[in-house]
Amino acid sequence: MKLVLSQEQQDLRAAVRSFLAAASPLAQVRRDMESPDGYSREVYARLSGELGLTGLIVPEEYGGAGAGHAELAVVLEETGAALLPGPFLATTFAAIALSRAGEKELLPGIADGSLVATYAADPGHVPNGMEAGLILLDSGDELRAVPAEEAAREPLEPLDLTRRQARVTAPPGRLVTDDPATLAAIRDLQAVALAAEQLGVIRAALEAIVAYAKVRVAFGRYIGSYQGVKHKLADMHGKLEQAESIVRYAAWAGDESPADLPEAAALAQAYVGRACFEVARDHLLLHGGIGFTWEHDAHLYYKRAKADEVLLGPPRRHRTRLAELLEL
Amino acid sequence: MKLVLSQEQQDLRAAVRSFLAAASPLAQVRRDMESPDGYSREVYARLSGELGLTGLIVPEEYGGAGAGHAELAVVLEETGAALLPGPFLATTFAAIALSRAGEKELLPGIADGSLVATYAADPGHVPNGMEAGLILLDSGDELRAVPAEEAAREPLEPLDLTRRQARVTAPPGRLVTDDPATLAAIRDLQAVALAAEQLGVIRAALEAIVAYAKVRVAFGRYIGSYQGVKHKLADMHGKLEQAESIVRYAAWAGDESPADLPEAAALAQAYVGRACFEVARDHLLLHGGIGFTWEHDAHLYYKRAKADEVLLGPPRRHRTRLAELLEL
Amino acid sequence: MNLDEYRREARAWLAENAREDDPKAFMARLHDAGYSGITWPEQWGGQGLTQAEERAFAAEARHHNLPTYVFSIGLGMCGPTILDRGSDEQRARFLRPLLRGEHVWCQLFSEPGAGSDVASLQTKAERDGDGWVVNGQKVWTSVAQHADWGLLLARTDVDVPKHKGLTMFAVDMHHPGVTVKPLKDMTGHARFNEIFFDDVNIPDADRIGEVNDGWGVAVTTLLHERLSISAGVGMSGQRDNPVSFEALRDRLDTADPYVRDQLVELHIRSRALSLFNQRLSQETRAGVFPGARGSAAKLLLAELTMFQADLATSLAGPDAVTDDGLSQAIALAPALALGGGTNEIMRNIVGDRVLGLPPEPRVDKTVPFKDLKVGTQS
Amino acid sequence: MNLDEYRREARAWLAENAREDDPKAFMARLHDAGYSGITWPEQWGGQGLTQAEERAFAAEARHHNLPTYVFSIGLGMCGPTILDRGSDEQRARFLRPLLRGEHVWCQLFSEPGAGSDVASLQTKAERDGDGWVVNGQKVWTSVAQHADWGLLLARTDVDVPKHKGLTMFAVDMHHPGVTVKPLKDMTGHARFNEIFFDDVNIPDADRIGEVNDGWGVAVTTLLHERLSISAGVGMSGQRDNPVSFEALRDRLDTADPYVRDQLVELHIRSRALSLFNQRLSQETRAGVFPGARGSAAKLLLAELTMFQADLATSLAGPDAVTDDGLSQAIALAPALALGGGTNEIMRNIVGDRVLGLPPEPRVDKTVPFKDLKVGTQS
Repeated sequence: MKLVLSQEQQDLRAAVRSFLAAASPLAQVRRDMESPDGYSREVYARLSGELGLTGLIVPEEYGGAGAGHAELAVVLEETGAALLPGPFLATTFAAIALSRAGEKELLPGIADGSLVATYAADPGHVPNGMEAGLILLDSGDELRAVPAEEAAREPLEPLDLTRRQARVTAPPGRLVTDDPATLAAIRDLQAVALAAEQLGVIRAALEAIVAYAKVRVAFGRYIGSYQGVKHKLADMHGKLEQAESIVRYAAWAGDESPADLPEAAALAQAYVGRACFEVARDHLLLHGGIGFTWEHDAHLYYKRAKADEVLLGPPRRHRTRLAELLEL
Repeated sequence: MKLVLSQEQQDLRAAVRSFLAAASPLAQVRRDMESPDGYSREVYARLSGELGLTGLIVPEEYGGAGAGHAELAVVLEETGAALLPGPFLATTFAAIALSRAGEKELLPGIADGSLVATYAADPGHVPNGMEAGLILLDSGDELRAVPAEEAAREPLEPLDLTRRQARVTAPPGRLVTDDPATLAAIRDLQAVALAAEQLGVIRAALEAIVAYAKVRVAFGRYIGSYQGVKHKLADMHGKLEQAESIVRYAAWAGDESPADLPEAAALAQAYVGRACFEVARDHLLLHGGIGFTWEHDAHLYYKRAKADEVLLGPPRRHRTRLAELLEL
Repeated sequence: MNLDEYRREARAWLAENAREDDPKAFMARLHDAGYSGITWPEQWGGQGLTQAEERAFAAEARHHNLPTYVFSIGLGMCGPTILDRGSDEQRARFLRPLLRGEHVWCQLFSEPGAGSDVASLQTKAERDGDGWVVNGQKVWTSVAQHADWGLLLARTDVDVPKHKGLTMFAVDMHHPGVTVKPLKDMTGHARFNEIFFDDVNIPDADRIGEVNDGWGVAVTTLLHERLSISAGVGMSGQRDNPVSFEALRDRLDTADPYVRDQLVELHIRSRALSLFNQRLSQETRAGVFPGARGSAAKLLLAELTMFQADLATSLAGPDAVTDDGLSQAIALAPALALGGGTNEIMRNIVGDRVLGLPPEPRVDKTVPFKDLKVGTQS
Repeated sequence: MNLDEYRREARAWLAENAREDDPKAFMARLHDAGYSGITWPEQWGGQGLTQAEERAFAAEARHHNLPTYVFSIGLGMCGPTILDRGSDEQRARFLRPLLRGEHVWCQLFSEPGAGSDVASLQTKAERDGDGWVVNGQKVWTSVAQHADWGLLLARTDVDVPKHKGLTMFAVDMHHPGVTVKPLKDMTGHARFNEIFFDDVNIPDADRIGEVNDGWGVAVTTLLHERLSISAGVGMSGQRDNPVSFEALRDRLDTADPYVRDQLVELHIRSRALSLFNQRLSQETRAGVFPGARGSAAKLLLAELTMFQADLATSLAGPDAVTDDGLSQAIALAPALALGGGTNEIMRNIVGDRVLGLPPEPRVDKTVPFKDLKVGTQS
């Protein structure tokens, strides 16, 4: 089991982090999320092109980098921390599915960034459904691919403006896979990918409130010196440590240990999804009144955390899954 | 609905409180709980005789005071706060049952203190089963009375030394009631009575740790001045306020509003039982190391709270009951 | 008339009259009917009854959506402050118009650099002949865009410790130096405003209480604020709340035992707090003033509100973040924990004033304001 | 040898040797086999390996009930302190006998009046010719009844602030002035002792570190304590734990969805902490010393222990308070939250040293000890 990052993974993290800090700082995130597209096509193009991130886990033979889920987790932690708007996670969900299913026609387009895709586990809530050129429809028993122009799509009014959603009605489309084991693995790997993004949200939210607690004064003292604040932050740190440990474990299982993956994936969503909302909530509350304003960034983390928590269905679904896997 | 005490109820409270402070302070409690009987027969006799408390809710025609469950709650709050050892609650459970069932032969003995009784909802865990002269056996469908000398009784090793338990095997005995409505009301009223005792434990535990936080010094300051302690105590106070409100409501329902009683009783156990353990736990933890010693009283509250929480079955039982009553 | 009768009458009146939707006209009729200023002295336009009647009326009013929101700050905070700390001349001038809906009031305490620590505020009022001239900025001011008057706390002396250099004023919100700018909050709506004061003149007759005694006056206001929040005296409706127990029971699959148990938890917490509030109300009627225990109720309400919206959205799943009602509920949920004193401040108050715990050592009570660290500093 | 091989060898050795039940004899064999002092330098009797090997061995050892409990304080705290801060003469004299089980050590820091605030202790060591004479009382001393040596922190100067007047000693527990009295704890057992010092002489050669630098030495010890708790380096067995997930799954009715969900919650929390500890261990192997992050792990373990015993007893119902295993579990559950630094102290450490938050203003760092308020005062 591998729970610490290799030097290569640390380098990847540094590269993505510095790219996003320059190309998509929070001020840019706010502009992009309120723009007509809801994201920056330029940033997305550079992410695919310069950094090759949409093809990160796509096999090399289809134009990708053939990297593992541990690397993908590193990247998603950064896009999560940056609250990157747009279809990067949605396309990643599709890349996971197509790579697992060995679908070779569509993968090159995803890898080179020319094809924005999404994955519809619930056609009523399709992440970036309006932005996608390809929709993968997971009906439970089978996965089908539908070109977006063949589907009827209706934008929804999302809580989290950094990740828009659409309601989709689509024709049957072309079969990608109906192998139950493949479908199960796809969903588990998506759960791990989402947990990695949530880990990034936890880290960024905690960093933001820790930084504020060091400069904000109340009653003549920095607020971070009060145990009422300090002890909450310490508890949030404990959640971050545990969340990171679980994400590393689940990503490792995704790459190296298929037998552990189902439990690891359910654990990742059950723990990290909840921890993410709790940390984002407490980070907002500890900001005091300023955290309630639209102009402050706290609500962006808070809303992303809540939207992520329910992205793969009601959170109890992951707990039920765990109960089954533990043979309870 | 009546949620505040009348002057008469306040007088009753003051009388019981001052009696227990003199007759059964904590130092006495510790001696009694480790004595062969496990309690003071003298205190019990005075409680029945001088104060008439074992007959408090027994109808006047059977030698009791004919008071209501609101008064009973006031008394049990005090015996709970004092961690009074012995069969007072067990006898009260029996008094509730016999009064509701209109059983007239046994009530005078309970009222005058000559008959110590108990109520066995679970023959494997009968509170004060060794000390009782009469055992009421609740089989679910019917309630039967068995003289203790006819039953086989085996003492158990209880966590809470202030309330011993026995395992009882008894012959069928004499039928007291098999009316489902009466049986249901008996169990609800017992749940309310127990919640009143738990309220007393909450109050006493909170008072003990608040007092300590005002005199104990760490790092040159009283520990109660640290937000890490103060904020926990404030949360514990909130639980006390809510627990008291629920107990008053449930006792009122017991006296005045039979239609509200089932929900009120389940609510009382679901909320107050949990709050009691949480407050007793935090009161112990906030004492620091001294709270872990046998010689300190903190563990007595902690153990009583845990034993009370499971006295009427696993706590989830009350939640399940609430779900049914709320037609969920 | 006992409380049950009072409540029945109120119910009947509301059934008859709650449809009026012009706020000012409705307030006038409410006052004529005797339901405006229920606890206020008759001399100043009130009814001279107790908080028990007020709470009884509020409980009935919650079944309706009364158009009284713009008056809630005036009725809940500004009015009671003037009642407690104003001069008779001010009471005569301000209270009856407030009760009759002729004046909308807002409260001007918070500043960007002074949140929980209200007394560290920087807006200053300087002597100017017989009156005062005010410069500075306030924030978190609800209903300011409608307000005729504001209750303003300003710094009048920087050479004394922060609590000792503040003074309270009534400020005419129509003065040309007052600028009201809507403040968009995290729900996407502008429930609050920022207010800018640029050489705003206030006659000395509009000073509430003594010069440099503004903190004492403000404490009165804040106490009323917490009580009015915790008691739900604000009469806005609870109907159609998408995260209520009833709404969730209807919306969710209660065949799922997990969902059922979570709804039981919501019921338990809601009942616990509601019974606590009812007990506070009965105690008040019995002559026991709740005091700082109201802060415990406010804290519990803030926590319940957060818990409830979080629970509802978690149980509802993906719908929760695209359904307008649920989305608004989760976006609005932090408001109560941030407004009217944060949860941490409430815990301090309960610890200090209810439990009598030793205070935190304070550096800011002795240092002259001009030498004190305030706001955000690196 | 890589870690997996190391672990396999350890597993095989334990399978063969773990049945020995005389503690001293077992330690000698453990040392001969190279599993005592795994991370300690070879010069002083150790193996010169890393914490990764130590944790790997500990993980294997948890499958057995090794009779090493009496040595755990010496191995986890006293030995590492002498290694870090003792003289070479002291290292030579004390470390090898400790590793071979010839000496049992205990730790003598806590006092009745000095719990979380260890540095406010009052036991004094006064100069007496070439050596020292000690008077005072210690508490919470485990294995003292078996101890040959104690690591003693005592006050040597009351005229300086509290942290600056302490000195560390090795004290001979067989000295006639040392009285060990068992301290019954809330479980009804005597896991700890009170120790009374009555004119106990200590030669200056047994002083560890400089005079009045005892606090610096103690910080080293306490850091080792937290790491050894959080890492579970203590090798006592986890078998037969009546509140383990497996035991509860067997005991309870898992057809009840509520029970099932609560066991899932226990699994989630246990896995989260266990993976965190494994990550700390892997980082250590990779050269990243966990430092104060060990306090986060210790805090989480204390909370998990309390949660787990509470959950188990609540789910088991009435049985829980008459069943010996469950009763002991709930009675013992607070121990980890109280020993080795309370949860509040852990949160301070994480806040200050991991997150770099500003410290609490302190009054006790400058006042001479004799003028400082300590212990319990009214």
